[in-house]
Amino acid sequence: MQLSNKKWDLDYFMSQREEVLKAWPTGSEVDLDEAIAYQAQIPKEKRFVTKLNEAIKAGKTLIQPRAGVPLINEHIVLLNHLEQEGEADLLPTTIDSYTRLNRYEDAQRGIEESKTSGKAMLNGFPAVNHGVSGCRMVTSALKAPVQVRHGTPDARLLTEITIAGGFTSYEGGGISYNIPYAKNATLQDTLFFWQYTDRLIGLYEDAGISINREPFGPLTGTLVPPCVSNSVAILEALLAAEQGVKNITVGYGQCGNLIQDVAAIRTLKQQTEEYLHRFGYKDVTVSTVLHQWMGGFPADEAKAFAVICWGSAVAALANATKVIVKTPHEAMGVPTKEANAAGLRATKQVIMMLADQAIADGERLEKEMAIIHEETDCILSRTLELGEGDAVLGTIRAFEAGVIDVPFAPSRFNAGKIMPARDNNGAIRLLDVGRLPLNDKLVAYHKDMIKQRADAEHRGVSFQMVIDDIYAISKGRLVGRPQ
Amino acid sequence: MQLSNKKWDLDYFMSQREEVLKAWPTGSEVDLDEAIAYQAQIPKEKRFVTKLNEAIKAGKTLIQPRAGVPLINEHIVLLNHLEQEGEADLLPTTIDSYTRLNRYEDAQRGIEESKTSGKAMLNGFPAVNHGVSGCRMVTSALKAPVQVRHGTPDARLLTEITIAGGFTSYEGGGISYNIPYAKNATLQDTLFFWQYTDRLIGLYEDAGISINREPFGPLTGTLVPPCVSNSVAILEALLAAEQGVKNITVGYGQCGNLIQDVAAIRTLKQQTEEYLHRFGYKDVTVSTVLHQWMGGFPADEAKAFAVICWGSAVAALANATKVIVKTPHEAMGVPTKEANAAGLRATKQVIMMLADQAIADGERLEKEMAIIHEETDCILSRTLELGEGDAVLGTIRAFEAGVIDVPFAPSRFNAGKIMPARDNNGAIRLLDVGRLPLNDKLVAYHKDMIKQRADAEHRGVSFQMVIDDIYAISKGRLVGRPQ
Amino acid sequence: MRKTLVLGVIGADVHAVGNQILNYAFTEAGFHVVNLGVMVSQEEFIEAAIESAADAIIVSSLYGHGELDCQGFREKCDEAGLKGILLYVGGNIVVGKQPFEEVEKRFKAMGFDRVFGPGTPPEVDIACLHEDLADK
Amino acid sequence: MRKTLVLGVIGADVHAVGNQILNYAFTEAGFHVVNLGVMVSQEEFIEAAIESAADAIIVSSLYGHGELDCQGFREKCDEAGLKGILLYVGGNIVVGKQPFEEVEKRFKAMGFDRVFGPGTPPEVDIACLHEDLADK
Ligand code: B12
Ligand code: B12
Repeated sequence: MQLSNKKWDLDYFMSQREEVLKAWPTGSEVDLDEAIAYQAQIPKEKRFVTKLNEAIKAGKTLIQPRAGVPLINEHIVLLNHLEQEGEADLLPTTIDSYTRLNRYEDAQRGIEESKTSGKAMLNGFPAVNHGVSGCRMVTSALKAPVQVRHGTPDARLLTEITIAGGFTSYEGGGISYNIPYAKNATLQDTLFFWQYTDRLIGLYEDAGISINREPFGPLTGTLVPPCVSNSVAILEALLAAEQGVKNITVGYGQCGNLIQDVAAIRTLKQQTEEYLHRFGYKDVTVSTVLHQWMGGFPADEAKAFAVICWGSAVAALANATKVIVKTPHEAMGVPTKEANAAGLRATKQVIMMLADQAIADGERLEKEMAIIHEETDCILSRTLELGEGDAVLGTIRAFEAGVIDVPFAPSRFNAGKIMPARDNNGAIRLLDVGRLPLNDKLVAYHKDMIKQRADAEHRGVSFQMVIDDIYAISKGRLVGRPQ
Repeated sequence: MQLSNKKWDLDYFMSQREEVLKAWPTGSEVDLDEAIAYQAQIPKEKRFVTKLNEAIKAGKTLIQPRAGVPLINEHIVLLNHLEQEGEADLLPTTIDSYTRLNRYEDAQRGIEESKTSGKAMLNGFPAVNHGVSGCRMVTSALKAPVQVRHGTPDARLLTEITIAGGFTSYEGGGISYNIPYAKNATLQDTLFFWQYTDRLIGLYEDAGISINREPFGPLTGTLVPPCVSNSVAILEALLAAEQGVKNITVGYGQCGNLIQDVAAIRTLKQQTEEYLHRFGYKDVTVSTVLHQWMGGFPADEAKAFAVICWGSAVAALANATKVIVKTPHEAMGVPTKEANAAGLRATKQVIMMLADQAIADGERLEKEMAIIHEETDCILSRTLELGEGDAVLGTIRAFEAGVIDVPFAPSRFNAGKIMPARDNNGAIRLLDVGRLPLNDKLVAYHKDMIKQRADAEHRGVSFQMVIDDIYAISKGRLVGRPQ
Repeated sequence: MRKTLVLGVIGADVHAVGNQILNYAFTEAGFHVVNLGVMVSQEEFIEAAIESAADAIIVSSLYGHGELDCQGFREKCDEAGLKGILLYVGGNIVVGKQPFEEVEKRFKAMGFDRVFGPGTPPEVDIACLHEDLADK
Repeated sequence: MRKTLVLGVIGADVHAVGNQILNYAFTEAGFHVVNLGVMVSQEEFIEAAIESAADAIIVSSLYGHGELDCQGFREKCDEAGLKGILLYVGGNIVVGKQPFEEVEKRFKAMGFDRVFGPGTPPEVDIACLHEDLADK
């Protein structure tokens, strides 16, 4: 089949499916009809979509951690703790890195070594190895709905097993789980793999089971300009919608500048809805998620709390539907459950203190929104042009051409030509626009903003600025200025 | 001498001084000429005024803890720790409660029992008992400038000893260290006592030694409407300036609503300068301080960090000259030095991340500023009217008349007629305006804002709302809504 | 019969907010409250308890000097003829964050019937009062 | 003579930022850097070290699986004829926040010459390299 942004034929899907389920023995546990029946009996209040819709209606911001350990019982204890002691509204199951690369044998080794050593030897929950029944043990043990969070280029089997396993939300996408998470995976492959995932979710939708889907917003988490991450999120929303997904949470990783962050979340929601409508997907519900600072964290726990709390404030002021929470252990390693719960409680306190507040609107915010809107339109219209109207082809060609370009990405298929740095107010701008199709006015704007900062710091524009900015937050500041 | 807002005659001051220095044996250590000479040799960078002026110029926000323990060496170790591990820009010496009430014998008992028990038995540093030499041991041991922070109605001897002891800033005032800190002290007495303090600082100014003075902004720290605390701060600035004080930091305790807090700090600075100019004090430098949340804290340390960090964000966004920092132990008791330093580091991180940012201006902020400005003018013009143009007499009569009224104050001389509660956005409004001389438009505004909240909560306006709001932050929210 | 409580914040302590709330809560709960407010000496507590024939004395201390301020309180009560009167203490009664069990032990040794840690909500005190005063 | 380093992030690890910075910093410091980027297998490290006659192999691991990924690396080097080659490892090399001394011991037992904890700045690695490669 020629890859394009077209809803997969059911028969084609089913034929692919047979192969997918064979990749690991637990695949045989999946029976779609039984899985739909299982999902159908999950109470409404334990479904992601319900919680998100309630939050949108009430103008609330929900809080969600990241968490996953190798063994089932320990994982349940962990999530229980985050629900009880962390006051989490939504729960995750973070998948380990071997599973993300379909290395189920290595994952098995990790499970065994974790059992014998009594230490977690994997950085997440190997859901495929634990199978449908293992997943159901987890999802049924908790009050809050549970989402699969990972970073898997080929997540087909993982989707089958986890959705049959009672998860009601699923993170990822063919771009956002490739470019930041892989080195050699082609976009052709991953877009195809994720069409499968989305088509499967679409089948559940057809059966009346609404599963939330969430493109991974922050990408590499490191100085990603809002226009780049918003463009990717919107494209993935379009691709998911085409396969029948009806409930999408578009995401964004906090940049650090309040006005830019609020502007980014607002335009993200607006433009996602705009593009979905333009392409005829009129019955998709869009919510938003802000990820607390996704770059390098300070090692000191008090300072880490500060980064967490400021991210929470931004989420509340931007009125994001949910916020993904970091922990005071972030710089050190996978957090203990206590550290994870502490991050959640701090977040909850900030969110609640700001629940009834909004940022003062004003010119600066409007201007920032206009800029992100225009930049994103530049990128997306060129992308669609390259794809001759097809978003899938457009995406592939846009990455080839550097029209979409993610800074610091490990992927061979990412141009790596743009160079971001902060302006004098800490907003992320482009020191080098690479081949992003921004119009002259926008290019001049970026240049000017970076120059203003360089002047203020009495130094020339250089790569050293970028390095300084990468280290800045972990060294206790936003803008990496010379000391 | 008839009490009025007139600069004290030098001879009169000197005659009073003789008595004051006799109140406790350490008083005899103070020699004004020697003290001026001692102050004159303190390096510029160890002076409060220098640091504040630099911060104003650079648009920076400095951070300062509260801290004090009974014994000299332990106190030095504590402040050293806060400077090294807490990255404090400015240091405090918090005075114990017996000293604040001139109960130097009880303080002595506290010192002795602290020595024998090895536990701190006083809640601060008994500076009078330690005398000039003890104070100099402290102030000379540190890099940062050190301020006296207390809550002393009659602080005359304490001022003499600590300024001779090398402190370069002094908190308090005849209103702000009476109404929230005393039960039976008359304003006549405390205004008189603080004229003494300010006149003494004025003498140092005459000798070329600039000492910073800081009225205590937050008052009772509990739902104080900005117009009340701003009015008190402005009055105390006027009284201090008349006695020759030239460097004043006006303060404000965070209310919790971002827009109200930023508006309050901005109008505080504007109106303080306005009134100083109007009364002919043209050479006074005004800086501002925001106190992180001064009411009841959450017991959980992660949540306490959240309250601390949100206060830090507000200080940075309001561009306060400094911020007074709370600790994760706040709800429990006097903090360990480690907890104190952790609060500081979290604050520093937020301040630095927001250093180059400002709140988006806009209509809502302007409106809030206009309201506080108008309310404060109402209170101050009636106060001055009552005093027939004299700010001291006006203050006394205004408190008698309930024209100035501090909520939840312990003082018998405070009317206690106003009743504050939050509106639907968390801003502090008046459920009962008592006898505050607000104009009809303002009274209607408060009534309306409280009613909007009551309606949103489907309950009537009542004292229960106030109680709910008092507990709210410690229970994890800003507005105390029914569950 | 309505029970009478003497309420106050001991020593040089001016923390007025909790006191106002306790006053409100105890009154709402049906007690007769003699509220002495803040900065109350041991003598004032005892005098008020005698005058009002109180069933209990509720001492608050927030500012950290509670341990110094409460020394000898039970003995003074005994001397004044208030032998066996119910004595509660609560708030932030010592300096700093100390293990509650140790603090409780020290204050019980001083003769307090019940000792409450930081931030105890009024509901708890009221429940204890009902229990302790039931048989009196 | 300019020393040659082979640099890479081991295993299934895609954390690319630190690698790009180390590459830049080592090059600026005068080393010849063969940067293999992320997701590098033990075999790829060894192959590159042989080809470039490297003086040291600098292994990064950030994602937590470092302990599994590094097992047997020294033995493989020995087998491939890289006996005694300088082996560094650094980053977030184990899962979670563990006492560094224990982690260091485990990795040294695996044959690494130096082990670096989370967030070690490039200056430190460079200083160590100068020291360790001085006499070679
Ligand atoms: C950004 C980031 C990501 C991005 C990475 C984008 C990309 N492709 O580069 C994304 C979001 C994709 C990501 C994914 C994952 N991440 Co991640 N990530 C981070 C984060 C926040 C910052 C890393 C970074 O860029 N730092 C800035 C650079 C400059 O610093 P650095 O990487 O530490 O490198 C410096 C030093 O360590 C040192 N150094 C490095 N190597 C060596 C070697 C030697 C010999 C020496 C001397 C020094 C040295 O020098 C470098 C330059 O200064 C860290 C936490 C943190 N540090 O704050 C987590 C972190 C590394 N990630 C973690 C995890 C678990 C994951 C995931 C498995 C799960 C997840 N959370 O989604 C996946 C893994 C995917 C995979 N297969 O690898 C964990 C690792 C846990 C552990 N070891 O216990 C961390 C610590 C977060 C945490 N506390 O849970 N991550
Ligand atoms: C507001 C406040 C102030 C205001 C008080 C205004 C006023 N006049 O009321 C101001 C700013 C003036 C102030 C001054 C001082 N304060 Co103060 N203050 C606070 C704070 C932040 C909140 C207190 C409050 O109002 N809470 C809300 C009310 C509703 O709760 P509550 O007071 O705890 O009372 C409830 C319960 O404790 C309980 N309860 C109380 N008593 C009893 C008794 C019994 C028997 C029972 C069962 C229950 C019970 O019921 C009450 C109602 O729910 C607390 C810390 C905190 N809790 O977050 C510090 C705190 C009490 N203050 C403290 C200190 C040290 C001081 C000062 C000495 C120094 C300073 N920081 O400036 C001065 C003392 C002045 C003096 N002589 O008393 C310390 C005490 C330290 C300790 N015990 O180790 C605290 C704990 C802060 C800290 N961690 O350092 N303070």
